[in-house]
Amino acid sequence: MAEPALLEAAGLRLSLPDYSRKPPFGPAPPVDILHGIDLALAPGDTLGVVGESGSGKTSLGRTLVRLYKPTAGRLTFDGRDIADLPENRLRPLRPQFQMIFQDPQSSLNPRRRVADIVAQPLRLYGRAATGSEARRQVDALLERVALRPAHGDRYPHELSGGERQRVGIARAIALQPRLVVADEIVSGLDMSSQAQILALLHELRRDLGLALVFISHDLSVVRTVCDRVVVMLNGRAVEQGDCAAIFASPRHPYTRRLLNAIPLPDVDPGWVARTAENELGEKLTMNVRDSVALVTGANRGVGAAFVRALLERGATKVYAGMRSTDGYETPDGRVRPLALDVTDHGRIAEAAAECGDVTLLVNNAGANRNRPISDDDAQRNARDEMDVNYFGTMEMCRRFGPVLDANGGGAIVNMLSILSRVNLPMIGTYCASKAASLSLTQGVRAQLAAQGTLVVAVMPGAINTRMGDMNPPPLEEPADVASAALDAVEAGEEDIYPGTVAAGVSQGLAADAKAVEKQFAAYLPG
Amino acid sequence: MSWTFLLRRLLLAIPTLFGVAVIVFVLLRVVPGDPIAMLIGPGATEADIAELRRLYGLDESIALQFVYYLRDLAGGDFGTSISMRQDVMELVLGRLPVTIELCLVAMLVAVGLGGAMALAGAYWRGRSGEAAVDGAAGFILAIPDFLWALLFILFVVVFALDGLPISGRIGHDVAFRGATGFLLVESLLRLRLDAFGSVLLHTILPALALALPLAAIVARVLKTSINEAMTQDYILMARVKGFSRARIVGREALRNALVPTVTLTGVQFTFLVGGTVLVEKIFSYPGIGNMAIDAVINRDLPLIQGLVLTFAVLFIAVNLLVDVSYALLNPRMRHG
Amino acid sequence: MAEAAAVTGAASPTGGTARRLLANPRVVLGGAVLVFFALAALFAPLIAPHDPVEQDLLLQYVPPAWSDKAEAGYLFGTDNLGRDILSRLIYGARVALFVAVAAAAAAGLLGTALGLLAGYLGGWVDTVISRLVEIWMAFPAVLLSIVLVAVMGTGLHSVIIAIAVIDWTRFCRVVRAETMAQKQQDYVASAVTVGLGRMRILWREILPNVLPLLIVLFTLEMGIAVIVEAILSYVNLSLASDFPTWGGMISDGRKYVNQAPWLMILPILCVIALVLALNALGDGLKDALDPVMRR
Amino acid sequence: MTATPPAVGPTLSVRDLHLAIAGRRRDTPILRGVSLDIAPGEVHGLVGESGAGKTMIGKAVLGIQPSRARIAAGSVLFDGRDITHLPERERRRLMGRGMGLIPQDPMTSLNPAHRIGAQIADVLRLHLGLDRAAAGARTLELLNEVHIRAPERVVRQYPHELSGGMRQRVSIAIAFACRPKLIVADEPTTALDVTVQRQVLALIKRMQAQEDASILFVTHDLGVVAKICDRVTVLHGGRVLETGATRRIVEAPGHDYTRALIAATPRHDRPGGLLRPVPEALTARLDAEALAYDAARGSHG
Repeated sequence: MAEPALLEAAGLRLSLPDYSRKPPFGPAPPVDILHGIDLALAPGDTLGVVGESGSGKTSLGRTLVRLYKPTAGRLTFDGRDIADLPENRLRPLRPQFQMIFQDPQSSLNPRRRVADIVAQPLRLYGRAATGSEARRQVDALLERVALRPAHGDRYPHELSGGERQRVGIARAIALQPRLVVADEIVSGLDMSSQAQILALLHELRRDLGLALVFISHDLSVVRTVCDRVVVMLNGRAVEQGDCAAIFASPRHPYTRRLLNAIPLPDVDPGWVARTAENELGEKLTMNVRDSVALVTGANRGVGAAFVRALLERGATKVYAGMRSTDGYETPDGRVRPLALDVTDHGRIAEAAAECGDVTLLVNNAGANRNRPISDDDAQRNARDEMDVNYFGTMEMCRRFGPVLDANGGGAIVNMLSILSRVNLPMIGTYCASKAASLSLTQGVRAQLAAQGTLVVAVMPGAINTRMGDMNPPPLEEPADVASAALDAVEAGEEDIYPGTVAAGVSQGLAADAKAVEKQFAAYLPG
Repeated sequence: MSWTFLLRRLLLAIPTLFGVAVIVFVLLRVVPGDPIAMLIGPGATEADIAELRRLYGLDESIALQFVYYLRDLAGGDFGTSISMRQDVMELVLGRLPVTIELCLVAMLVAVGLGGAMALAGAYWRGRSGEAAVDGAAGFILAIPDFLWALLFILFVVVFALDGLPISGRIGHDVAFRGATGFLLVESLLRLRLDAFGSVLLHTILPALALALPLAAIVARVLKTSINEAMTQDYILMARVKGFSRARIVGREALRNALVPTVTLTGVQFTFLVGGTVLVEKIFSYPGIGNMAIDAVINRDLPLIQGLVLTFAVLFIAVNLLVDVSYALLNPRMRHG
Repeated sequence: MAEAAAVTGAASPTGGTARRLLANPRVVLGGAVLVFFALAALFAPLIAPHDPVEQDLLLQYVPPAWSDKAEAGYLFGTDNLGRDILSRLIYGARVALFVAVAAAAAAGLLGTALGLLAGYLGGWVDTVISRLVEIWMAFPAVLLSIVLVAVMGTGLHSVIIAIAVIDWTRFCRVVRAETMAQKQQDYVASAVTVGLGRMRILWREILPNVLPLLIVLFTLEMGIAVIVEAILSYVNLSLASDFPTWGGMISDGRKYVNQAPWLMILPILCVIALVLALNALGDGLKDALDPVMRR
Repeated sequence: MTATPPAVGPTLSVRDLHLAIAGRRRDTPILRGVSLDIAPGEVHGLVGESGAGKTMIGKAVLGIQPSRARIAAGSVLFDGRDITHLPERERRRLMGRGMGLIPQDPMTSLNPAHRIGAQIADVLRLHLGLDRAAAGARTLELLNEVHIRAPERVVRQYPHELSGGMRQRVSIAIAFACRPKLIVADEPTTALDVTVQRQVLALIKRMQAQEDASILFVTHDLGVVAKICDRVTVLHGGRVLETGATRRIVEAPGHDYTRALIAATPRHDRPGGLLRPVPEALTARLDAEALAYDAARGSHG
């Protein structure tokens, strides 16, 4: 970004007390609302924040103007960290960032006349010395938002919805702020008033050079207003960037699903019918917070990353499965080390009995002998790989399916690889075992869906671990893969391809499968 | 309903009880400056006063007195009544069934009367019938229970209704001494219909006086709740489903209207119990309310203390019951 | 509010409200009865035909004017000591209204202050105040007031203190709930973003929105205070017994109900009329003031 | 899509319907001579902004208009039968098997005090005369049809335990339970998130096709109309501005207002800044026309 950012958030987190779970004595436990949001906004820029209900977009907006105090992370306005500023030191800065609220009915004090409401900030900051001076400025502001001075003598309940929202805008711009956060400001309005308010916003931005954070559930509205966009899901920013680019080619499956779901006013009789069969049913989703997870192969690599990600997202307990628990250092009191070799089917049955409270199963354990089919030991290598990757995963699903069902449904994450869909020369047996597990995953999914259990297939490219480091870059970070997999669990995505390589391959396969195969055939590791 | 919820309510009652005990202590021992001044009759000598002081532990420091007080309460020892020279606990327990029976009869009357008024008002919604019910409820509510009691007595005297007793709990000519204080229940169980009739006759007027204000509240809240429920979308859905009007009011609306009604009725029931203090006095009805007024007039400190605490326990118990029934009625509370 | 008026110019901010109040029959009727009693109380020495404590043992139990045994000059008759009942009722109105206003104001101030703080600040302040309210609600109000006055000694001030000490919870609970509801409204969030301080938000933004509710509560509490005062004087704890109070008159009437039923019925009617008027006024105010808040 | 002239008469026919809300001084007109026909198996969209009277038409068709609303003139014909002033008892018989409703807000339209299973089974027992067991079995079938997973669990749950999308599925199951000929869908997806909206639209369309029901689809969203409706009626101020096949209305609108509405609708596939608000002169003209209509009616009415 060429210009220095006006507003910048890094790793912004927010927790609010959850009164529904308040114990008889003591404070209510906190519930995580935002999980580390990063964003930046240049002066005069417009950032759209989109997401569905419960995505945390409104909480984000309120945190940006410091109505909420972030629990962690940095929030700088004009180069100054305001995340932890106490209210009295924040007050001198407040005129510079203002907010327009969703419901003007509630955001305008019903006991005050419009002119008082607009004049209040002016008087508070001494921008208007006398009553008549204030009134003059108020009239100018009202005119600015296309209201008449006569509107100033009315009470909010005497105005229409569109007029009330104009008053909200007039109050927000009264102090000539540099940043305005607009939270769903057109969601309650008719199409015609919505278009008027949006046109007004456009004008104001052009004339006053405002930076704008525009929060909305409506991607179409965001498209008409914003330069840049952040897509939120369960308190995370799953995708952000240039509005035109993201809307033209969304990368995150959730963004794609959001865009696909919007009915554009073009006649298309097949649109409804094209809704994917698996979309017809209520999407199975699961909140990682408060879940009890079991991760296999948890002592290193992606498995260890899963354990960390689960803890970070508020899992109450994580069983860390590994061949041998010797020398394993528990990273957190919530982690229970568990000796579990997925090739030992007797042990799996025992573990299913021991861990009766599991609601989220991550089948991460995998084996890769990294040998070509022509190898002398090919038979044995292939068996080893099948034992772990296929039979191990199958037995885990078989034994833990009933456990999840007994706990009212949950999720199973099967760590596969993009290689379950394409073959790489020289490691053919591995690819075959992964392809088999993908088939298995789809079979398990069909069966467990009826019990309310979501089954996710994670198909990343090569990962930066000891197992994958012989692969050429780009390598995916284990933490990113684990995070993407848990995102999928929370969003109810069934097949995901984390990372640029995997995403590209999966898109390529959909477009021209032969071309991808040829490309891979020409590709030799090492 | 979740057990943790019940447990939570029970646990919360403990600090409340403790708070009540503290306030009673402050009220009766600290505020008056010298509680003995309240106790002494005319013509007491210095020696008498000193003796009393020692007897009630008032020669100790306030802090120590408080500790003794709590210790005694925890052991169920409320002390000895000064005017009756009898154990306070025994006295109170002897009279408690009388008040409980009276309150329950009053409650039944109130719910029956109020419910009928509410249903009538809801049935005649928007017509003059509803206005009549509203007016009646407003009028009844403006007259407190003790004035109702006095009005009833006036009525009986002026119209010489000698059949309606206005004093006592059972006729002097009826030879019936219950083994328990629950005369109504006991006489019925032992098939002493003459005694049952006499007690019921004596109970009618005080119970009605206590019941009327509560009945008005039940009528108001239930009617408002039914009307409120009738404007909800699910009632519209019920109409679209083709349900009859009786079924819509009875099955769809009433069930939802009961939740707020039970909550409010429960809270108001505590006021009914509190009302026994005067109403029992006016009808010379031998319950703990009557006893309380006499205790105040006689400056019987231990008895006052015991009675206030008894009432407090009753109130807390009623509130607990209300919470439980609320949880049972509201599906939102029953699950999760 | 001076600066508000300066900005908005002329038009009285209460103009619409006043019109709505006058259009409400319950407000008008209740208000009229209240004014009637208030005038009687205020000008008692001018209106009362006799000295309310003057006894005339030759004129005991004179029945009211509509009876054929009535005496001229004693509209409502006389009591067991030959005192003029009308005069005693007029002076009784003084006590009733004075206690009603003073006690309701005291209870209202205490309860509102605590309710505002609990509702707005939340946290431990709320926990402590809510606990206190819950403990208070565990006491039987009537008995507690009787005990309180017995402990403090009879007299008007004891009566007023007793009512305030007992009934502040009514205000506190309602004001707390309303404050919490108002605090959720976005106009409070908006005041924060503008940079208003906490106490200023509570005082200037939230309180005006709670005020209509307070007025209603105050009216209803006056009715309750009238009743409690009657109860206390009924059990002879309010004022010296020869001073006229409605409750004391009811108490006397109860003793002689067989000889002279009117002794009891007249003060009872006064209590009922005043309480009905206050309740009607309160309910009417609730309806009349509500639309401004909600719509 | 292109409707061949129906061999049978329309399922629903609204003829010159006038409806007004009775006020203290005078009546406020809500519908000013609305006429529309819905053929068997047709999904008919009713679009307009708030105050256009679109919801009131749906309510008047179902006979659940508020008690202060008075049908001043005109008629509603269902299957050729005049049901405008049907007595209560006969209307109840018509409900369920004749007509159903998919409500706007699934949060408030299911009774919070009853289990999901009972709310569906009650309708089946009332209108189809099924016994308890048969109604229970059919309830499970219906829940399956609306793609609710684990219906055995859902029938025992209360509305507050379900998500918004699930509740709307239950409402759809109730609406289609007795295989009615006509469904009034009153903004059925407005309260839902956009991804859930698509699922619910697909479900409504699928159920409609399966049962060959007609739908009166009330909405403010032109996008939804374009995707699901066969024909559309555009409403403003309680008057029909135009009616026609969806493609004709969306691609070649005949009325200025329709054109303005389309221009004011934001779309995510086009760059920003291109919205044109509905011109105030146009809305003013439409309001004046409505008033003139009232005056003309009043003078000879």
